[in-house]
Amino acid sequence: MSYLTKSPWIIHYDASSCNGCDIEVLACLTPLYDVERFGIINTGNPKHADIFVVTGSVNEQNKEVIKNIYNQMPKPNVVVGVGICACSGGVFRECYNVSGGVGELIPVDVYVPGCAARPEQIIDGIVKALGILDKKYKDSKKGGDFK
Amino acid sequence: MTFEFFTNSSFIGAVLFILFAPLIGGIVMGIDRKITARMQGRVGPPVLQPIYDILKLFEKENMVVYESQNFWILSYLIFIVVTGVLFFAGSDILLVIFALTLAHVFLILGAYSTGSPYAHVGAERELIQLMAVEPMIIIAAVGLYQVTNSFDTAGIIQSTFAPVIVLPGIFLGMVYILTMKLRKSPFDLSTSHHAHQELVKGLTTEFSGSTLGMTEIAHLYELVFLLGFLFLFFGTAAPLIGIAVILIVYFLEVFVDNATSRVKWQFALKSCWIVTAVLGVLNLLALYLI
Amino acid sequence: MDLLIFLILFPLIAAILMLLLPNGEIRDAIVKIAALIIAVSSVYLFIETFGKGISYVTIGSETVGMAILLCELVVAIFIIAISLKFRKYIVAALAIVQTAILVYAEEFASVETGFLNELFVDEFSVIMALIIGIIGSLICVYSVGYMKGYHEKHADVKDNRKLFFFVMFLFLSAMFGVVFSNHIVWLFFFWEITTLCSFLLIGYAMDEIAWKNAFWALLLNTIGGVGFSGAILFILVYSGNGDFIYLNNLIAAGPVFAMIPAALIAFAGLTKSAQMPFSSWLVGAMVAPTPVSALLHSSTMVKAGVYVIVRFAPIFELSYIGVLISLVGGVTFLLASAIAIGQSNAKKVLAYSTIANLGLVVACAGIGTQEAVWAAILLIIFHAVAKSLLFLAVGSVEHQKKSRDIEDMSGLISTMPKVAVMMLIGIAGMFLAPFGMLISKWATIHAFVNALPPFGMLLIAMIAYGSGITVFFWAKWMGKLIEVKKKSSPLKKEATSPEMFTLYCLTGLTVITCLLFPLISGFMIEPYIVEVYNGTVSQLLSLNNMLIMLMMLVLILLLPLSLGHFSKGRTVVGQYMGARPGVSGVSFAGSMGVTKEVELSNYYMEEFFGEEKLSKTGVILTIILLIVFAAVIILNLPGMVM
Amino acid sequence: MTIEEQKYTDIMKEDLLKNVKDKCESGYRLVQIGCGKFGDIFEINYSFEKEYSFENLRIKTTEGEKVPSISDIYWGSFIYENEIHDLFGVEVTGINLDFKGNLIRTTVKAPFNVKNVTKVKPEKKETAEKKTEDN
Amino acid sequence: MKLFSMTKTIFKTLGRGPSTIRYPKEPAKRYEGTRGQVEIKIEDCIFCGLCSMHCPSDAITVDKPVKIWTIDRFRCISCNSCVEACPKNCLCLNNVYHEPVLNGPLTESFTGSAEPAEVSSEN
Amino acid sequence: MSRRIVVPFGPQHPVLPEPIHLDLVLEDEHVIEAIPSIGYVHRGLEKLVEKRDFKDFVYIAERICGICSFIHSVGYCQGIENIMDIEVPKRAQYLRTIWSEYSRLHSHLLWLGLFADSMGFENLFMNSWRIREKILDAMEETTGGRVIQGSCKVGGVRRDISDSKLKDMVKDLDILSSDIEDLCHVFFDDDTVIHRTKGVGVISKEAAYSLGAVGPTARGSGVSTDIRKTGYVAYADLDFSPVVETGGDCYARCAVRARELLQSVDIIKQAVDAVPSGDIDVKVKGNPDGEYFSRVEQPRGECLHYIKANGKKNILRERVRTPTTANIPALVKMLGGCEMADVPVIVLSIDPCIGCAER
Repeated sequence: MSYLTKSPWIIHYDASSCNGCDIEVLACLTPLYDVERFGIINTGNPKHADIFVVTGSVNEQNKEVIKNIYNQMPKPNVVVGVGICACSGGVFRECYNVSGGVGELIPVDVYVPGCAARPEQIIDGIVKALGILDKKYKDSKKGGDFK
Repeated sequence: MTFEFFTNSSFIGAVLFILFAPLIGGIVMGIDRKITARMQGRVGPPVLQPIYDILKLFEKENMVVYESQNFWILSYLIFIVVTGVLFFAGSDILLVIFALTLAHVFLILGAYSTGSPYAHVGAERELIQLMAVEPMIIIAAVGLYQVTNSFDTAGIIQSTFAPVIVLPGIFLGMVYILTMKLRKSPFDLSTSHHAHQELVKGLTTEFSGSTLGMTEIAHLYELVFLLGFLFLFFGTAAPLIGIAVILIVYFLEVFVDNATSRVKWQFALKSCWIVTAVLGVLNLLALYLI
Repeated sequence: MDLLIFLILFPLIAAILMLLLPNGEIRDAIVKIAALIIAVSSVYLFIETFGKGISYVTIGSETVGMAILLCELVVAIFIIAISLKFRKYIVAALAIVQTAILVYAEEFASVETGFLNELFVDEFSVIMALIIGIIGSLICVYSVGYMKGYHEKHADVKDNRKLFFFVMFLFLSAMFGVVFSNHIVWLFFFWEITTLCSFLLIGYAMDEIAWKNAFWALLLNTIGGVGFSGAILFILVYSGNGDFIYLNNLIAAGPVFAMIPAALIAFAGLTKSAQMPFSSWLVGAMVAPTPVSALLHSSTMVKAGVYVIVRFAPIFELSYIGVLISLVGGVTFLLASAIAIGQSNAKKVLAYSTIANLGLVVACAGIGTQEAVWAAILLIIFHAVAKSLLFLAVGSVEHQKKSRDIEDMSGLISTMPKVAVMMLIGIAGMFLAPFGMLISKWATIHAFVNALPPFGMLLIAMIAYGSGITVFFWAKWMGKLIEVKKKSSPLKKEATSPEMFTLYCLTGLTVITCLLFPLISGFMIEPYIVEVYNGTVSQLLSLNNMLIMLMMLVLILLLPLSLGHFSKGRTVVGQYMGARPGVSGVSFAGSMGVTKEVELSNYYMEEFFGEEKLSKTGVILTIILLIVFAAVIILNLPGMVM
Repeated sequence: MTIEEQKYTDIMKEDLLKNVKDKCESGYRLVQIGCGKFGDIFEINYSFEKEYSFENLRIKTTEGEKVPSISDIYWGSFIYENEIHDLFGVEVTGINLDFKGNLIRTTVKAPFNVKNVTKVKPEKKETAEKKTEDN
Repeated sequence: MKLFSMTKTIFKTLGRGPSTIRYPKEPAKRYEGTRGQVEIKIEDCIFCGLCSMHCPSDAITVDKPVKIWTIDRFRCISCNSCVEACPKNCLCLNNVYHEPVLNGPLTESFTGSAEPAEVSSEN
Repeated sequence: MSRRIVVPFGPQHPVLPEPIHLDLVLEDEHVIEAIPSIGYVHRGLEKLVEKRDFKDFVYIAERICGICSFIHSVGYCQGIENIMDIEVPKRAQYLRTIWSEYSRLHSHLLWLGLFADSMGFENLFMNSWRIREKILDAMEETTGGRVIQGSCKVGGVRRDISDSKLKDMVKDLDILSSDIEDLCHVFFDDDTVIHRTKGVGVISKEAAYSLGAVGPTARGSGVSTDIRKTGYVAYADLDFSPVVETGGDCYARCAVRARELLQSVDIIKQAVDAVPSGDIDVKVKGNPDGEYFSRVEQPRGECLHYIKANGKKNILRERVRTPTTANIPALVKMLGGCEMADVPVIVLSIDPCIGCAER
């Protein structure tokens, strides 16, 4: 196990969700769920983060923002899409300003469905992401490069 | 009490510091985080979490804005270690302080060199903090000299009675400063342990991977150094009381961290200087009356 | 010791030559040669006198004495005339008073003064001579390149380079005179010449603001001059002993007699070294071309002021007058540093930091203990080297960037890497650990701790706060230099070759003086102190600490090697911009659809460190101190006058 | 349970500023400005409230016509006026803080002015394509 | 004390101990009425398509001729609309949420026949 | 030479739970200019009325925002009901009231937490959210959803709460209110909190009124406006008066919300006492025809749903004017001349809900 799995720092961005999933992501940090048990810190700074938690769907305006955040995250990193909006655009999928789930823009490693996704679900999602993080790290060790 | 840099005892002190300070600092920080979590009604991370964090950072890709930023941070780390080494080897305390300032200037320059707005504001704030704490530390050093007649830490620590008895004001002032040095609320202006800060991560915004890891290690070294500095006020005359008081002080710092919001820089600067003047300078002047 | 006379006369000859030569390469070459000769001869002086202690030179000619007195009068008349012409009646009045006192003292002194040992040289003089000879002449070389560009850029300023170089060399001559004079009237003569030179150089641009500042400088310096002539009056008229007109005798006489003249001369020193409340002239003098600032107002001329105070330092040891002088210095140090925070004009920052550092020297000199004098001399050396480097570097940057504002130096490391690195070294020299100034500060703290209680602690408090403040304004400047928003290719030619040559030399000197400082301390300062304090000198800086500082310095010099390691294998990604879309470099998509660019400026915190408020406080505080100072002198007077 | 009374006053566009000024002077606060497109007509409601009495001024305008801004009277109206401009393409003249179409940036320009811009259900084909991509 | 008015709360919290649910070790907190996922008793389904019509996010597709009822879990907002619309009461909302998955889309199809519900998850 | 620092603040920024961006122009740390801009989360869901029939649109309406979710659905349903002249059963009205107040509790606690966090008071954040979880538990137990309740529908509510459960809820609230009081005490009295909030982002009563500020933002400036006073749902039967503070600064706005917590608890108690028995919904027949401005008081202030329909299944136009939109002009005014450190505090002090504002 790499140490990445022991101290995954997350960055959270609200793409264009209804806030429901956002506050649930935040709720994960608070006493009842306390993800710091797993060493998770919400850094809020892409350059420190290992896990990118996106809520909400992608539209023309935040496309660049999401890409910027993703590009500024040092490898290895994983992306967790939280909520059905991040998965597929959800209930707003047909709105004129929504272009769909996050997966269309950046590679998403874990999808957490739900509207709104519950904190336990999000924890599950992040735990799942840790495995991928570990794998990515090991691959990069083998490959000698972060891919 | 003259101090020889190349004696056995000072050499041992230095080596012990280099080897064990990160570990001790990490555990202290881990306990700190655990207590903080408990105060917030949470379980909190494992005690070794700070060490995991650092080890993780070295597993990450190193992402920079300009390559030169790593140079400044490496210098920062090295000079924090030099500070500690000088301190634990029993060297002149003023030199220790200057080395500490130098190290911090390197950190600040590292932040400046990235040209990022957040790091820039963080650097400015860190400078303000540096300016706020510097007087107290120098006064503390002079106070210790007045009591023990030695500028060498080796001499100070062997004082026949605990300096804190006649330097209560300076000790309290140092405790006040410590909050700022440890970047704890209410003085976590330039960068903060937790994210929700107006400056994102302030000073360290543009550092990632091993660069950030180096600043974290430096932070651990500094923590141990600062606690050591507080110990000087007790010295070998009252070591157990010293350790007990330091533990209490540290708990208090954690408590204060939890019981206050972040203040603005104006207040931080003003309050530090006033505390320095009232507790530090008056204590120094009072030494003549005794 | 004809060398002393040579050092005084040679620059004078060079100066006159300058008046005759037209602008052009011949003159430039001669400037360089003259500068070289001055530098070499000052080094030669050092070698010659090395380890010899104090030695005297007798000219013994009454004519020379009379000539000097006459010249003195000519200078006074010139000052009076030009003041009247510009309707600066106060300056004229002061000059008249000063001359009158001097003439009265000379004519009506009840004692005979011989002409013997008019010049002398000891380690302290040699140190000063080295500073003047090397740094001063380097600045002259720099001026060759600088002034050419200056006139290309300031078409409105009349090209008066003939006069410029004349005054520059005249100035060097006068400075040598100041540091070699043993006869106080001579000292005063050279002293007045430096005043005059500074007046001419500050007014070089000959526009309104230049004249205004020049006269302001003249005014404050003549106030000091009055004090100085008062000292001469006291020695000659009241002492009843003509021997005391010689510096060595006066100092040897000890505080009982020398206190009052020493205090009066120190007062003059305070004006010349731009201590509060007189500091404003130095700030105003920054209108002059940069080499002038470097020569007169950082490395040498103001050093004349502190030179005399440090000379008299043993007199002040553990006396209240000394404490008062120290406090004036301490207050100046603290407040001038604080004011520097609020400045963005590089030369103003340098000016205030000069005032502050001189304040520290004055504070040390006022304390007057062995350690304090040791610290003071160290401060003089390190300050001179680093500060002139900074001034000249700013001058070169000013030529390229058309601005002397620190904000405009943003990212200088990318556009003018060489100058920027040298500037960084200069700044580091001013406040960072293993570099010179910090060693001096260390010594200063050690010295203050043992000063007259409880004032020592007050001074400690001032230096404690002051050093925090110094860190702030220097570090933010350094930050500005290395803060690269967007990489750009460096300029091909950062400055003219004489400028670069000077900068290289001074950078080298900054580093070398730090590396050699144990030697400087051991072979030049300590012997002087032994001599002055008649006895053994205590261990001032333990060998261990020296070693540690040297190791730190070496470490700093080695660390840049790591840059090689860091320059590869890193992923380069732009700055964090709140993840704004459209990020390229440092521009970002702003509100209302406008693309904006990140601007980064330093903090100036004017609500805390406003220039006006703080200088007012400083002036009031120091005037109160000076009133007390005057009161102490007057109270002492009855007992002294025999 | 109380049902709020609905008061509308239809006014001419030219009288808008005068009427709004009256409202302002008699101490009403601006609740909202809302637009709707019904047929070819844009209906703009200016809602005001004073002591829980809720009133509306309504103007009608058509494509291409300009509507004066009331931001000189109610400083805060810029947010609604910019929104109307961005979503309906109604040109509002003289806004104090004119975002120039950058308050709400949309993929489709003036989406509410366009018929049926909500995306149609994704075609089966498209889904199939996506599937192959994902695999 | 006005400066540390948080003191009481802090010590209360310290005394009470953490209120954290140690989730993966402890089971998640659920209520009976928690809206989880839609479940179908496919054998009762008459493929009328009402649920599909009332689904606000078009998560449900009903293919009457081949008797396939499909739900896209990435679209379902667990609103209960379909359950209410169902004339045969063959739909219900359980209180278990769906596991996070590694790839999408996540559709589940149920074929109506004599056999028990066949669940197939396809990517 | 200017001494300006230009900082791009947001859209991604740790203190901002939602994307809004500000271009901050600073001198030292004084804000010279701050232009807010939104537009990152615009979805255009108002347009979805063309796709969804008026009954299903309630699911969209409550997803305008995950925090104010329930009250949005109340506002929407109320609009439709009033157009169609549907008499909603009394019990349903009371349940709506209770859930509305629960939403307010949860929203205010959430906000108090975020507000504390914006000034670096982590412990207060954690404690606020710890209490909030209890509110959410009650919500989840009664409605089935933690944040998106989904229990309001055109014609009534979809779930009933048993009387015994109502009693339990009141009991829980009693325990909770002592915790809440402790919490409020910190917001009211703590020196460091006062240092960060008093005199920060001041907006006068007149300015707040003329800028059209709503909710706690207006009430913090002394404007006594509370749409609940119009007596929608069951508020007409309940006794309460708007919480008004006169400071006009962040402290006042914070105090309004803190005091509203206790007020909400009180309203819930009153409502539970008065809740009548009976049906919880009526059958809705036909389609709406007409228009209505439906106003409800959200935690953030007055929210307006304008509905226009022409007798078809799909309504013509649904316009939502959310409180955040109304408060943005006030925010622009507040930001001028503050300190950089105040920016997050001020931005949060209007309780921005960008998801709402942009729909």
